[in-house]
Amino acid sequence: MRALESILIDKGYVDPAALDEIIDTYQHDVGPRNGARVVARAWTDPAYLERLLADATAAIAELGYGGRQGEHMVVVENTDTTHHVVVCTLCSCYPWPVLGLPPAWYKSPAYRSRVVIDPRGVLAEFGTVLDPEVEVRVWDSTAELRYLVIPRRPAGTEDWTEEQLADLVTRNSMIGTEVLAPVAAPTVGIRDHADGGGGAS
Amino acid sequence: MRALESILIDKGYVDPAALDEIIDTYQHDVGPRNGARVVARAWTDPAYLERLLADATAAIAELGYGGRQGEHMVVVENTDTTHHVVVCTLCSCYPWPVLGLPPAWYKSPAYRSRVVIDPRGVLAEFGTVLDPEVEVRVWDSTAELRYLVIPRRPAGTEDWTEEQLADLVTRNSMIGTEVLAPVAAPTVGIRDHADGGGGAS
Amino acid sequence: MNGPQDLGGQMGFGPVAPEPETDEPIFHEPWEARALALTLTAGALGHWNIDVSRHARESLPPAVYYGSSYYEIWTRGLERLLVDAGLVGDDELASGSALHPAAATARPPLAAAQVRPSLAAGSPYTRPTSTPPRFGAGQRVRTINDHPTGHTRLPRYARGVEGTVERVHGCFVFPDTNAGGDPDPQWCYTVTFAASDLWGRSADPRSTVSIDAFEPYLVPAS
Amino acid sequence: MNGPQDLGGQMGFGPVAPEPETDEPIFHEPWEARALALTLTAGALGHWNIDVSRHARESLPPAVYYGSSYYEIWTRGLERLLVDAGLVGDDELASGSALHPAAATARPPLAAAQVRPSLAAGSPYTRPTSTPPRFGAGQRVRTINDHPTGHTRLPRYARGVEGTVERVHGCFVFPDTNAGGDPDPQWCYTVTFAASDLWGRSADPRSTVSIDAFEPYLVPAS
Repeated sequence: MRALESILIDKGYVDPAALDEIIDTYQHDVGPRNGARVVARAWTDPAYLERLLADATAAIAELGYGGRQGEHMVVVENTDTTHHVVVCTLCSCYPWPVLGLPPAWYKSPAYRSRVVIDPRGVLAEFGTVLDPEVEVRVWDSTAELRYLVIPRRPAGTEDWTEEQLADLVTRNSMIGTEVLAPVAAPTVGIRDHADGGGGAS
Repeated sequence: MRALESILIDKGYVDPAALDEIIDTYQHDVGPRNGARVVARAWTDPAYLERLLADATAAIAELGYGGRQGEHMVVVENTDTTHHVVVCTLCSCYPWPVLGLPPAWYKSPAYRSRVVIDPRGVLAEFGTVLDPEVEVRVWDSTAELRYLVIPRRPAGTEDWTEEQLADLVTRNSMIGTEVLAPVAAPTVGIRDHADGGGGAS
Repeated sequence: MNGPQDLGGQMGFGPVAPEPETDEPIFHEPWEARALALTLTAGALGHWNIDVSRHARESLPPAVYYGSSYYEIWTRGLERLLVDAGLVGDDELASGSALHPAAATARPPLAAAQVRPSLAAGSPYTRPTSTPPRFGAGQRVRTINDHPTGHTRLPRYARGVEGTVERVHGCFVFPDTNAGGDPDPQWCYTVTFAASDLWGRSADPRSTVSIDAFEPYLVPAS
Repeated sequence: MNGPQDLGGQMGFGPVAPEPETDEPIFHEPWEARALALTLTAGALGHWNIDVSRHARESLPPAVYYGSSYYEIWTRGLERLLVDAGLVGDDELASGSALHPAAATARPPLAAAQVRPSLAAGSPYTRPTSTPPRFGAGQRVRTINDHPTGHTRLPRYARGVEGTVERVHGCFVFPDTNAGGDPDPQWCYTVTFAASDLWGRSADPRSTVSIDAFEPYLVPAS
């Protein structure tokens, strides 16, 4: 790698400062926090969710995200009867502007080969066990469309702000390998007792 | 390999003399000369050919060949309109009693993957170019049947003995990756001249 | 091509074993960051498109593809692309240093100041067309069962299968020809298959798989 | 399983490059002869059948399978079989020497004097049956499109395809169950496919491919 880099720099094909700028972009600026903000907006603004489902690329651009590997976005929304999960069996297509660079497992032959034929088995390896009645929909990114999953909003977040919600959204929940856990209600001393603390600690 | 062998011998699972006996068998006794004798008999004895096509295992046993990896034989006969070629895409099934152990190319992913989808392209890599009108029939040994191809008897061998014919039959012609070339008629001084030796030597 | 990249439904790769999301670094080794950045900057020279580069990777021998990490695959693919474009010589790769004068490049090297604007702009793959789409949402279609030796984006598991058009996305560059330099734009559709139509009795009983399929991959269901 | 062994129609392995027949040695290295002989003698101990041993080989990780020569695959498969049978320990393989007492074997070790008679006898795979074959020569059939995770002998390229029964061979041990120790004999048929039904437009126009298919792989053509 170092040898290839020095060949390309020595021949003047590549500006080393451009390399650093690319790395800095994906190390620090473009990552799953972008997608989390899209999800939090969708959870709190029904009109935004509607625009997102109708034209995801434009709706995501409203929040300032777009560009390379996110030129043509599709958003799919989890419900209590349908769970979506995204893969690229043929390479590693992934929505960079909203999720950053893909994790290693997303590019692994194990994930790429199995999630289309045994989605529930793969999800279980992420600790995600779905109700057998829930339909699993797998999206194989075989063209230039890139997929973002809107996970289900966790119970217990009814009065949370958009910013608080965004902090809750994980990368894996936007790929579809994870569901977000319910948020515990703020604990109150008296209610703890009222619930009966028999087996506590 | 040496380590595995010594473990198995030290534990008494394997008799070293049995190893040598197996190797000796396939180095010296069981090989494509057996199949060549089957082919030569089929060329010279129409009743034998008929028995071979009807029950290859029994007909081959008439010549004393049979056993491991040849328990269930099928013989297919090349004609001027049909050419047969044999493969095992899933492993390396091969008729040991008549052809011995398979050559390296027969077990290679290149051969196993391509001969079923591009048989003429593979045959060309053996120098075998068939008339485009000839039908190519590929036999993928997916069960316990083992296949032997009867190549076409070369022109010019009309008065050859069975023994002479057997010497002519190549292993590859019995797998189907080769066709046997016509045999040059014995040269006679006068005919050489009569043919017109203009460009000779 | 039915190459090592066509992984859908293949077996033997073991469990997924994801790293915990909060612990996983963006790059596992410093060289991976360089591999990514080199691939993007070299691509910006304009000598190949996304399908040419995908085909370079999938054309690696299966033993190499499966024996390499993902950024190793990218690096080996990049080396192939650079040599094929005449920008780098095999002798330079072998020696590890520049031995020949630079070739003329189709576009100038990417400057650092252009990086963020260029990443933010992306490069849309849609193209204008005057032909209407042949299929519409809700229509039953069957995928073709071809096995081209060149680049294609119809995975092997989804060939010769009936499904339903779910969405018409627009007209996009066609990977099969674009890998040879001809964008030949085609309509692109999301097609959804019942898992049981893809996998038979092995199928998850309540699941579907959707692919994005180009119009030449589809015929009306019979 | 859709493992690395299922090579029909896969691409990327390059040309065949056969060695000239008259020059090719029976074993390219002395250790290959030992690998063959060890596989046969260890098999004679009676702890596994042909389908168990095939499944051990095809279960090797694809990077290992494609990165190994054929006798290397046999050797790695044999190691797995020996460990699974409790005849050899992983620690013995790691250390390269026997560390534990021998286990009782199902059959006694093969004696040198038995080798030639045993090879000449072979072990037929046909079994008696009282059920008649479901299909007959000339009948049109369709192969099922299942994708079992265990052993099977219906290659992926020949699934979900219509063909013609060419020959009824008899009733044989069924690999899919035999790999788990249950021979469950089934009728076996040669089924012939037009190349165009297997490969579409990629097909050789005048060619067929025949497989030997067990009855559970087949349904009547619709």
